[in-house]
Amino acid sequence: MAQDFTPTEMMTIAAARALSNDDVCFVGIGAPSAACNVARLTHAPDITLIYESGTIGTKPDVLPLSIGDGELSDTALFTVSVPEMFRYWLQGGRITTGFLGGAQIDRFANLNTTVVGPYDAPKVRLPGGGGAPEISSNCGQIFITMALTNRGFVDHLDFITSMGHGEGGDHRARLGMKTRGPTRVITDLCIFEPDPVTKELTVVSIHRGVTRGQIEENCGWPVRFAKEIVETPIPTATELSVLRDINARTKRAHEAA
Amino acid sequence: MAQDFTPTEMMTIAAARALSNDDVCFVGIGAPSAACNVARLTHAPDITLIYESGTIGTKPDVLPLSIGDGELSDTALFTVSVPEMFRYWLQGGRITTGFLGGAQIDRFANLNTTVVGPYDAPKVRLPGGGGAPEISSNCGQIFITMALTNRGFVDHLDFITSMGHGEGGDHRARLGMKTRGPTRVITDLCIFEPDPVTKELTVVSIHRGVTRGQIEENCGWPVRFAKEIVETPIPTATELSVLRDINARTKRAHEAA
Amino acid sequence: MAKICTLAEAIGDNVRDGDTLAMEGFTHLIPYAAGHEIIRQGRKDLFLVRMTPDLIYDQLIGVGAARGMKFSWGGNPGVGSLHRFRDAVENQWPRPLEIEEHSHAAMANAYEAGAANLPFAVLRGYIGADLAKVNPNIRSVTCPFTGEVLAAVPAIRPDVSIIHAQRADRQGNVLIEGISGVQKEAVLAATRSIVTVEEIVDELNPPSPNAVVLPRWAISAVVHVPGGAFPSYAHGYYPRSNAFYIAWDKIARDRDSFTAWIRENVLAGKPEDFARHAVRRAANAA
Amino acid sequence: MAKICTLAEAIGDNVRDGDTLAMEGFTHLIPYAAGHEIIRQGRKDLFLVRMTPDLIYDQLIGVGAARGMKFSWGGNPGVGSLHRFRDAVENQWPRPLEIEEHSHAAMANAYEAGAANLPFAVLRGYIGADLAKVNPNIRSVTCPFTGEVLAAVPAIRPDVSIIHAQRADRQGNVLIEGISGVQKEAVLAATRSIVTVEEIVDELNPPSPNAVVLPRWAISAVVHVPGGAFPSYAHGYYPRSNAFYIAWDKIARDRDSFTAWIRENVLAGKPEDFARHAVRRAANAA
Repeated sequence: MAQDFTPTEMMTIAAARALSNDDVCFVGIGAPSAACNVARLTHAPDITLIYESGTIGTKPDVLPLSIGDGELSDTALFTVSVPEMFRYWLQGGRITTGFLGGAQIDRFANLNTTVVGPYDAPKVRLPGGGGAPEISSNCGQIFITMALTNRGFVDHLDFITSMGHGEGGDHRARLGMKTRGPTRVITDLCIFEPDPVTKELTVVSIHRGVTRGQIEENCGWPVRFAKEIVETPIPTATELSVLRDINARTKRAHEAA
Repeated sequence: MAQDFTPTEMMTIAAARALSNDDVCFVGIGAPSAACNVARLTHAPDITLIYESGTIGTKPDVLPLSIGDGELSDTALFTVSVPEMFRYWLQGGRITTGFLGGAQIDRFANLNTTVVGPYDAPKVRLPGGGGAPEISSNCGQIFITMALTNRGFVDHLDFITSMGHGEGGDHRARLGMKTRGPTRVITDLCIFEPDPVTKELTVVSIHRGVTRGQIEENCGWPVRFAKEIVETPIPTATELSVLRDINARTKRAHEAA
Repeated sequence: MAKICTLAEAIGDNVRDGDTLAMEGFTHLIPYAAGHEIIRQGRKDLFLVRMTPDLIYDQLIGVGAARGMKFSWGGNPGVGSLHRFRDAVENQWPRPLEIEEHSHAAMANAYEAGAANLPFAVLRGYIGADLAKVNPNIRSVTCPFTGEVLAAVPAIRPDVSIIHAQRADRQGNVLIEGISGVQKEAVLAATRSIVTVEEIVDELNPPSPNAVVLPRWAISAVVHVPGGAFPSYAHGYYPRSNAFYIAWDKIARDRDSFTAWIRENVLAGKPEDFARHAVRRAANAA
Repeated sequence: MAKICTLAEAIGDNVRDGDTLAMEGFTHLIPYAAGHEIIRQGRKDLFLVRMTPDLIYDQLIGVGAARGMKFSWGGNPGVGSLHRFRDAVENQWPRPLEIEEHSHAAMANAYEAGAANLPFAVLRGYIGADLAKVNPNIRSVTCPFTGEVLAAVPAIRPDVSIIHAQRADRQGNVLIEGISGVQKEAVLAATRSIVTVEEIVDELNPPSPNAVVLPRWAISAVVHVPGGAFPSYAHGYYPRSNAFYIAWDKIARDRDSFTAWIRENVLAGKPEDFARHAVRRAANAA
């Protein structure tokens, strides 16, 4: 059933679909949080969502503004200390999927959330890495979701906050990492996956109504397209209504408080 | 008020008196456990008793047989995991006093609870160190209580399970320890304290009715006596009744279960 | 042994100019009232430590109380930048701010090592990340069994740590519930510590033998400051004021509006002012 | 993902000859029923890991199921020796037992390091103690910041860990209450894990957000074995049988009486036999 939807809605729903019912997912704040909860409220009811505040198996009714809103602990199976979260659960290798956003990304899915400009004299001081450096190396695989813009998808990162595929190829393995790293980047225009060999991000799916030209215009590097590209299935009525409902509940809750 | 009492009762009560109301005490099982709880039930009601099972601020009504009886957790202020106990509380330097017993002790208050005979071909295999090696180095000071016998107070230890004053003098400081180590050894015949300089155990107090000859006969090394020796004050009626009551409750509880 | 006293006394006795100060609370239970009292008492040259600086350190940085900061994520959660922090780093206003930047995993491990009285923490971290290139306090150790090389960071040992909690009993034993963050570690790693609480009760009655408790002999001072975590929250008492976090963006974006806000709400304020947040918000939550 | 099954299936699927096996429970919640099932299934050449071997390992050693043991205190708590353990070490009966001996602090840290996926643990330990001279797995590391030398031990990474707990829900999430020892670490450090429980319930309902919980995806098998910790205990269900611990001294002192006891109580027994201990002792406790 076709319906009107925004590019951001398409992005969130496409991101949600990347998750499965058996995933144990470390949820970044913002776009990842919406996607993970839409997955939980649609096709993946048994997914385990974990936020770095220590809340494990959480089922928020409204999306948290921070990674430590009370809603997360209230609805969690249990809550652990932050050292335990990073030691036993993340570093312990218990997390199948990490879901990140970022300020800037390069063609090998490295992320920058630290600085624009030189580290010691930054043009823009961003918030920093938080959990990302170790989420990136310790989760089984990484999904990334962010809107496709020239500011965000850049040819060169001033700072690698968390390593994706580094310089590409087997760079992760050479550094001793046994995890897969970024396996999918979901934007508001298309979905990228790393090339199996070079690890360069490659467009594999384009959202309805989006042209290759739009993708090229909004990306800071020369975009590679896969040989076979599919059209991203449009949101179902259920997916849209679940997403809109949780967004509406969230808006009310955050403005009220 | 004079009353009949056994040497073991005198030992337990003398050991209890070593503790103060402000102590945070890591309690070894057996004789130390009785002494620590008599202290709590007499002159040190606010003492914090900690058992290595993770129970902090425990107030058992009967003495535990093991260091992890349910009674300990039921009456504790809180209970932590065993890694946390050894990391944050013991190694963290939060314990003022460790109270140990042992199978064998030497004149520098080193303890052996590991083997009699060679380690690889032991004549008697004892239980081992448990918490003692780190209790000994990480608590502010150590009290030891055990009956004075030739089997226990030996000229030479086959194995140093936990170091007291090592070879004496400033041996602890030379190994980098900042804690005081054993400051008192309470037996059923007398009380030893380390000489301020040499750290050799020295009799400072003798229980009523005990002769120097008896102490010498029951100790495996030539005993040093301090210049000024006092007579250990005999148990008060209150001390004796508290000790006998808790022993009676304990006996009933352990036989019933 | 915990002294139960006023907030002015607790800060006066325990926080000194030049101290390394950790105020913790991972989104939850952030000790805002204590932060305001530090500003009122005019403490200076503080070296701030906190995983997520949040508005509380934006305020301390903005008034010029800090010479440096060790942190792992310096933003306004879900909203955007900490403008006073950015202004200090980008423009040295009102003074330069030395920064030591880590990841969350490293900070959490460093607090844990501090609580455990170890000089350093070991983690499987920073692989391929540029922070290790710009922070000389990210080093390595080699496993003496496998030869594997792992990241190492120095333990955090604050001069003083300050946290907020739900309840204390009259002896000063403290109960924390819900998201407990690194608060226990921050207190145990520190030389001195202050805990502000929503309530002081006769019996602590933890809901479980395994509840998160800090005993009186691990704390320097306990202070009754209801609402003291506003605009953060206290699980079981009042929810987070997400609206205030959103509003802060505008207040802090401009130096003058920030300074005016501090004058009106902090310098002219007192600890008791926080109580109204607890009451009002509890009513909303019900 | 936890499979809820019978004890015979859980042991059959997860415990293999030659495995490094950790059965934990610090006095409390010792998984005796699982130990008996391992004996019945005739597992051999096990390398046992446990801080306090207790009667459960005295039994496995006495039947000859173990090639070695890593431990920190091998006694019958408050009673005396573990006679089967002593007979194996002193007289190699029924077979020699390789031992790797540590302190409690080192074992606890080694489990913690295993749970945290680190190859080794660092502690301020073993100073002046002879264990470091006889155990080549006690080494040292140097702090890369202060130059201080600290003790290091290898992480414990069992092939399989087995624990007992109070409750699981029907998905296999597990709640532990009271003295929780190193059980959580033992499970998280292991490749496979089995949890026997007193009850399986519809809703876990932990008493506190910070309760000790193991999620279903960190466990291989969950088995309903009421009374399965006897003669140890389950907080909230039945107390420790101190009388049995005292009685064990006589049973285990003699090879024949031990063997007869195993024949009657283990080989001819079944997991359901443990239920009567739960019922009888709960009645006593009330």
